[in-house]
Amino acid sequence: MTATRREFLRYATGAGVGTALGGLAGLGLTLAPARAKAQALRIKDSKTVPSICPFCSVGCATLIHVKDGEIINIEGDPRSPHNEGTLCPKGAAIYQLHRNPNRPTKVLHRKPGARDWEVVELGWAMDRVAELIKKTRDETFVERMPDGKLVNMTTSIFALGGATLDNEFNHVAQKFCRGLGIVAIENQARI
Amino acid sequence: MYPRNLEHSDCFVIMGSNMAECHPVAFRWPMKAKMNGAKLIHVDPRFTRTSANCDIHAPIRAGSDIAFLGGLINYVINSERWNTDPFFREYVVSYTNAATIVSDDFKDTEDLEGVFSGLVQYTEKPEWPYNAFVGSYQPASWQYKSPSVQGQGEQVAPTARSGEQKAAQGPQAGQPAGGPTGPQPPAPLSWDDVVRSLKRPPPQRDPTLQNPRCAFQITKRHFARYTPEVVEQITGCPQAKFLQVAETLLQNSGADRTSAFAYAVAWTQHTYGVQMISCCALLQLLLGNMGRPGGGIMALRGHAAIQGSTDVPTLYHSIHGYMSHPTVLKKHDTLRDFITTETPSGGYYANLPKFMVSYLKSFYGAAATRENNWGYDWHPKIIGDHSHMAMMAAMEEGKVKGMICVGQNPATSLNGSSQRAAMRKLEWMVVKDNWMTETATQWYSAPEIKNGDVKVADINTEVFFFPSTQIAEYDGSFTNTQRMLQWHFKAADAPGDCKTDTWFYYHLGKRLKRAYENSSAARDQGWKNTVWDYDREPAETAGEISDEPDELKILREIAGFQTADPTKHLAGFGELKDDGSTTCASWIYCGCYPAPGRNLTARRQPDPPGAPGAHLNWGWAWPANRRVMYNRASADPQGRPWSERKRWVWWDGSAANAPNAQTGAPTPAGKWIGYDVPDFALTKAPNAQPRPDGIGLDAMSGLDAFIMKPDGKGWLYVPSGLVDGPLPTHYEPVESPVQNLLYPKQQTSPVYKHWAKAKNYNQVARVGDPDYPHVITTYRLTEHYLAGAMSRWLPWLSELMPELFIEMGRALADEKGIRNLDWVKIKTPRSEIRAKALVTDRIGVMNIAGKRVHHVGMPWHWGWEGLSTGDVVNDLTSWVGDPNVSIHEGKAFLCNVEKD
Amino acid sequence: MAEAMGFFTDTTVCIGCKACEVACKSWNQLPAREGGQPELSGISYDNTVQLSGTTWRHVKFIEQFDGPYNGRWLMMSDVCKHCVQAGCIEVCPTGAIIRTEFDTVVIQSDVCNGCRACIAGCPFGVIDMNPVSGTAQKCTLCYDRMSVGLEPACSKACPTDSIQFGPIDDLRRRAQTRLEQLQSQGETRAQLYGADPEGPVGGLNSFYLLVDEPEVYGLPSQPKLPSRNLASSAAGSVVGAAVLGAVGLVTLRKRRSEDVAESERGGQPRA
Amino acid sequence: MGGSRVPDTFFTTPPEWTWWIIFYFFIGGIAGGSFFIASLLYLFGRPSDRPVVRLGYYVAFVGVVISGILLILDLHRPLRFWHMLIESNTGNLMFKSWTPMSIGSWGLLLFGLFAALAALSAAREEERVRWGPGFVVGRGFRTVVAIIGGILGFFLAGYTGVLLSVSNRPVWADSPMLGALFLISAASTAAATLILLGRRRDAVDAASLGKLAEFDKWALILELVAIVVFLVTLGAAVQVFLSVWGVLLVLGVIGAGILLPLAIGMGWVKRWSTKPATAAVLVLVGGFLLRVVTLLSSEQVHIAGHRVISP
Repeated sequence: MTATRREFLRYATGAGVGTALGGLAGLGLTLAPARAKAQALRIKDSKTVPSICPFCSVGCATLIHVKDGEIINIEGDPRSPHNEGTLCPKGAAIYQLHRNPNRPTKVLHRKPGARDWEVVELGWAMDRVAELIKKTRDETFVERMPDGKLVNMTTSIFALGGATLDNEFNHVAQKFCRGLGIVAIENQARI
Repeated sequence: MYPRNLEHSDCFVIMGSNMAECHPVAFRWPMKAKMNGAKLIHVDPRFTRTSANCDIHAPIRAGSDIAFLGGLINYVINSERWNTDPFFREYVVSYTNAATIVSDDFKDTEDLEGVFSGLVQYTEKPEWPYNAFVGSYQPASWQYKSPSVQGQGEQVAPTARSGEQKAAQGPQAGQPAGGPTGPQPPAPLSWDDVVRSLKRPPPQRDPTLQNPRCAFQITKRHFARYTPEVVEQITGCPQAKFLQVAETLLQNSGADRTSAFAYAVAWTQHTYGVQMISCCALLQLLLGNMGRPGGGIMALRGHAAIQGSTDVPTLYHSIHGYMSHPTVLKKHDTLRDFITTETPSGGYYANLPKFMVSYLKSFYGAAATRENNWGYDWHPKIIGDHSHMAMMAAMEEGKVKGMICVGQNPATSLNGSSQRAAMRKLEWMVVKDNWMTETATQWYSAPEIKNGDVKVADINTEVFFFPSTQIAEYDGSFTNTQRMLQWHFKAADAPGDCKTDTWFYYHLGKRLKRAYENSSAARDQGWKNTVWDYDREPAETAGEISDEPDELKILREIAGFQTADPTKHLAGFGELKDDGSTTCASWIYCGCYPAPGRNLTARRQPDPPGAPGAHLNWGWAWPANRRVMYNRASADPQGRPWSERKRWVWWDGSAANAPNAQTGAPTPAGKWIGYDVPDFALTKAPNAQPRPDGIGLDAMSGLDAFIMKPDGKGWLYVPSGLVDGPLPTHYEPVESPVQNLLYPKQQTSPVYKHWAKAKNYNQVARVGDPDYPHVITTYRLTEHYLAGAMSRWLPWLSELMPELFIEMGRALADEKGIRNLDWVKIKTPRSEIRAKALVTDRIGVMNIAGKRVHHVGMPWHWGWEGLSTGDVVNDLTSWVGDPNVSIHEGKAFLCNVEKD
Repeated sequence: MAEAMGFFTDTTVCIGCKACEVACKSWNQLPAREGGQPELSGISYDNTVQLSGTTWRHVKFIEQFDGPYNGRWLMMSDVCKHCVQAGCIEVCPTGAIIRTEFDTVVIQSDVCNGCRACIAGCPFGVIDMNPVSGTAQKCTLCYDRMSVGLEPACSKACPTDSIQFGPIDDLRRRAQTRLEQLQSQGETRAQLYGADPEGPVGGLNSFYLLVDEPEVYGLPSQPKLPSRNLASSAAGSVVGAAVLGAVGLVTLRKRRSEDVAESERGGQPRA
Repeated sequence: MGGSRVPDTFFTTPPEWTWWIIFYFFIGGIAGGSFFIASLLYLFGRPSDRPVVRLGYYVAFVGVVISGILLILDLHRPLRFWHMLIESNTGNLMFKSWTPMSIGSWGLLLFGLFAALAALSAAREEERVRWGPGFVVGRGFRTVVAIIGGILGFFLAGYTGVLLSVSNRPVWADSPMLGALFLISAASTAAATLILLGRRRDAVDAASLGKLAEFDKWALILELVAIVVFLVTLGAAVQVFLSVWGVLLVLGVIGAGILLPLAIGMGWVKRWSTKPATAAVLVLVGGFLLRVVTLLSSEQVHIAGHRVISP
């Protein structure tokens, strides 16, 4: 079938050329060579790591190809009963979540009233945030309501976020907050 | 219901969702069904990519969904098919509360011109004046005819409760206020007797459904006014279309056919959002579609882990596994109070003491003892609505000092300019994100800063930005829209200072543990006793330096283990105990990690092609790896599949059973089997009767398919649990171009929430306001994600939808002299923004009771950061919301549009 | 020779999600247009606008409405047609464009010198320059993936299987079945485009199921090979040359009178 | 044609053959045309035409060099220009007999060779250069060069139009007349070039210029006919000229570039009749505009989304 089509092509082309240029036809005729230069497969010799799409809630399974510690490709996991290897445009763009020059990688700090960010050390920033949480908690903590009900909480710190993050994050985050008495915990499920 | 199950549907109605655009891969399955002859229906104010692929698109005015659904209910109940095909009667009588008799005190909206019995005024309490109800119901009269269903009534989001309300209702009324002042008695060894003491006689039923006070008759009367004519008048949907939808749905429901609904935030983001979903549930119960393959209601959630973040709640109102957060608004003073208030005696939720004690053990570890009531008093209590908008309203008044924002972007959220103004009043703010979000940069680049209204130097907030890891740079689990936990593995190291968000809280916790190490203050004891050990074992970090917490240790704490030996994990919530011998944060996740080395969330074993099944070896879905909830209803009352075509779970009367593990007594033959994990007591025969002294599942009959409900029935009529009425009723959105045609005296829900009502920044347009004549709805596009942080920085996605736009009909564009791509100003009482016009016939003018109403729509993905930037559409929205769940009304409000 | 492989694009199940576009860019590491910051096109939801050297998949959006909410919205993922008789191969002067063992058409980027004859030669407007490589580029039907038995990135990603990949004969059978299904459902305008091996350009190895005339989708109704004009245009040139030669002979030859004068002066005789 | 409102050629992408190519088509046409005029003059003309013959060879040589440069500059990978002649990955000769661009590449190369030989011969004849083998001034050699080079000149002048036709672009692929039209236009512009340049050379006989002018006149008439036939054969694609390009075609190409010089040549325009140079300049402008109009009118048409955007 294939061969027939190709012969047809050669014939048709040859005929056209023949009319115009007679005997020149046939010289260097290279229409049907199966000689595509083998392109090196990008994911050859890479490690495949199972992952999940971080966008919507469908939970499409992905496969991540890693070579020399670098992510080189991400595509759908064909085994998944959710997506059977398919993805939407966001899922198909997960690669650019990781390999992207716009990605911030430094810790930034802005002093009250300052005009600009300063790049700061991660450890310092963590210490400072912990200090601020303790200060605010200690200043605003309520053990009992005016009517005597025990509440052990503060409403002066607002912890936001979680719907885009792991269950493990959510557990640690809510436990951190509730452990300290921070009750205003919210995420995107509300809005 | 889950997306893949839709391939078994015969009819699929998408309403309140734009599934093809927002969940494209899930839409694979209804499209498979369509290839096999299923009918797809989209009911939506816009003709979207979903509509383009459906057989029927029925346009309705944004926010009029209950009128449409109510019309369907009325059509179904009065249809010949529903009244002649025995399937419907059998399903409804056996599995729903249609036959249950309702209190004589109950008065319907039909009796009271648009409101239910029990409506009272609401006044804020000074300790926390952000609950924002415009009115409030005392729901005592909504109960089943005495003796009432008790307990589940308290499964109301605490958002919905106020002290007054509580005081005026129910058996706890009149109890003295105030918490434990002296030493409390220790917790009992077993809570069974406490639960048994809550038992009430079963409610009265009339299986003939003739009693005028039975739930069915009340429902029928309630919806009698929702005729096709009224539906057309209210929704703008031509009657012919409506009837086509109704008939298609009806013809594709029955013993041999099932229909499904899907919804998303276009049903939740209303001042009566919960009622929309409730209305759909009512309809699907009537049609016998619940608990069956290809039937039910598909809740399409929006974020990778939003189900997980609700199950493992970073939400103020609940603790793990949907237990209510201890609150001052209910009788929760002691653990015993909490348990007696929250626990129903019937249904699986009667096991709540086991869930709660195991949760407290996970929290406080060895410090939680029977003597100290498992540390309950250390656990904080909420004092009101601490939801997003409530907190922002408080923040705007300077009541909040600090904020930690991880992976969320409130600067572009509801009534965005007000949220930004609120955040500028913080003393400190931490943003941890993968991308520079508008929230991180609002203090120097928000529109009000750029235009000079606010000076950077005047903002005294100390701001931090911490970069985060991306999905492939750490291990962990997401819970998807199917309630399925799926593990993802780390593939590469993160660059620079990018750390996981779990790392952030874990290490903050470590610092604060050190900070409070020497405190002897009573208020710090809870924190001091909080178990905080997720360090990796040295062996795991050999060869690499990692201070990242051990995700599997966290998962183990969530999923549970034997307190005495943490290497003995729990195989399922059946193993949970209320004596402290089991430690388990989340009862619903119990069983996902049944042994060390057996993380079931990481399973990737699909069923072989063509085999009927639910892919039970792929990931792990709560509860107990079940894929279709309440699937007992997929069999008829005798336990046989309703039809061969709709076989899912059934009773095998001959299956031999192992003897009782404790007593050694033989168990009678017979077992529920099928393609899924049966959602029922495995060996309970279809004809089993409740045990008279039984609690929990023992209190249920072989017909009580809805095992989480205290009466085992699917609820047509909702006697408790909702604060805005036991039946869905059509109200207008807070901002509406027309009067409520159904109940002219009751324009909106009588009990919705309106925060900062007196503030200039949160004013709403009047009914039919000539300054704001057009209905606007907001939505997502396939090409972007949420507020855009995860998509607008990605060139491959930005190029696909490079700029913000407003979609408007040709008639409006002609009226205003607007051409395609012209710049347009969009104005609401809150704000004004600009966007380019996309003039189309996919949205347009509707005829609402003789009035021409223009619809416009805007995607809300934009902000000022990223490659693709645009105005913040949420600046237009307001802080009004649903009284049950405090979700805002972002899907239907009013605006004006002018050429710029 | 391996089996002929290709795409069957069933436009009736396309949801316009553009996953194919992104999956293609991701696998082939193609840049976004204008750094990801082009302007809104205003053409429905189509901001890709056309296939190009860096966009090898393009989802078209066609709004066919007759008043508000009254109409339909067609979507179609467009790609190189991998013509059985390929115009681009015909006109390529460097041999950069070849036919592979899968009967697909591939531009070898290391051979192409950017002359753009193939752009003009393609009857479908598929090929264009990739400004990064300076060569003409288009869909390779993921030749690299196919070589190791992997499905092309776009069809693999397609959530609704609008894009199907497989042996051409198999795809044709599937397409025929689907066509009959649609026609029996009353979609009278449903038609296959490029599925007929006896049709224009010998059939397309990437063919389509449409529900309206090809022009509605921006497709030529009768795609043709560029060489169809070779004979006629060359003949025109030859005739032109002959006429000009004649005119030249008439006007430029030496005149009789001049001949005499010339011999008198002893000039050279004419050659 | 399928009976569609929009011609099939409109659903294609413009190759962006613009200014480099326009100038190449213009200059290459002049080069080819000059050579075959020179050849005809050499073979059939008088000895007094020899300065024009030499001039023609020089123009052809300079033109072909510029043409080669323009063509290479037009490539997006100029250093790979040789891929047109040698298959880069096999080392075989690259020649496709049915592909005008491939033939053209070889044709241009060969024409370049003959133009160089002819120019060298002419330069030796004028004793401008003294190097090179002696046979280049031989009669037989000159005759062979004139015949083969002349044929190649015809080829170069005409293949460009064929090259455009062998495509799927609007206008170009819609008519078979472009080859002939470009060839004729090459002749007219070449004659005009030789008239203009010849006027400045003392050695050039006025009679030679007169012959050139006569030739040019007939060429312009032929060109006019060719344009009319071209427009007629375009069919529906003629709508492309309902634009600025149509105005330019009528006023610039036909009016200023053909009718006006014809009128001057016929002596109908009194004021300019004494200025044949004016006519020649107009012919050149017209020939240039013909290429501008032909290329850019087609380049304007493209598809956006699913719609055809034409001027």
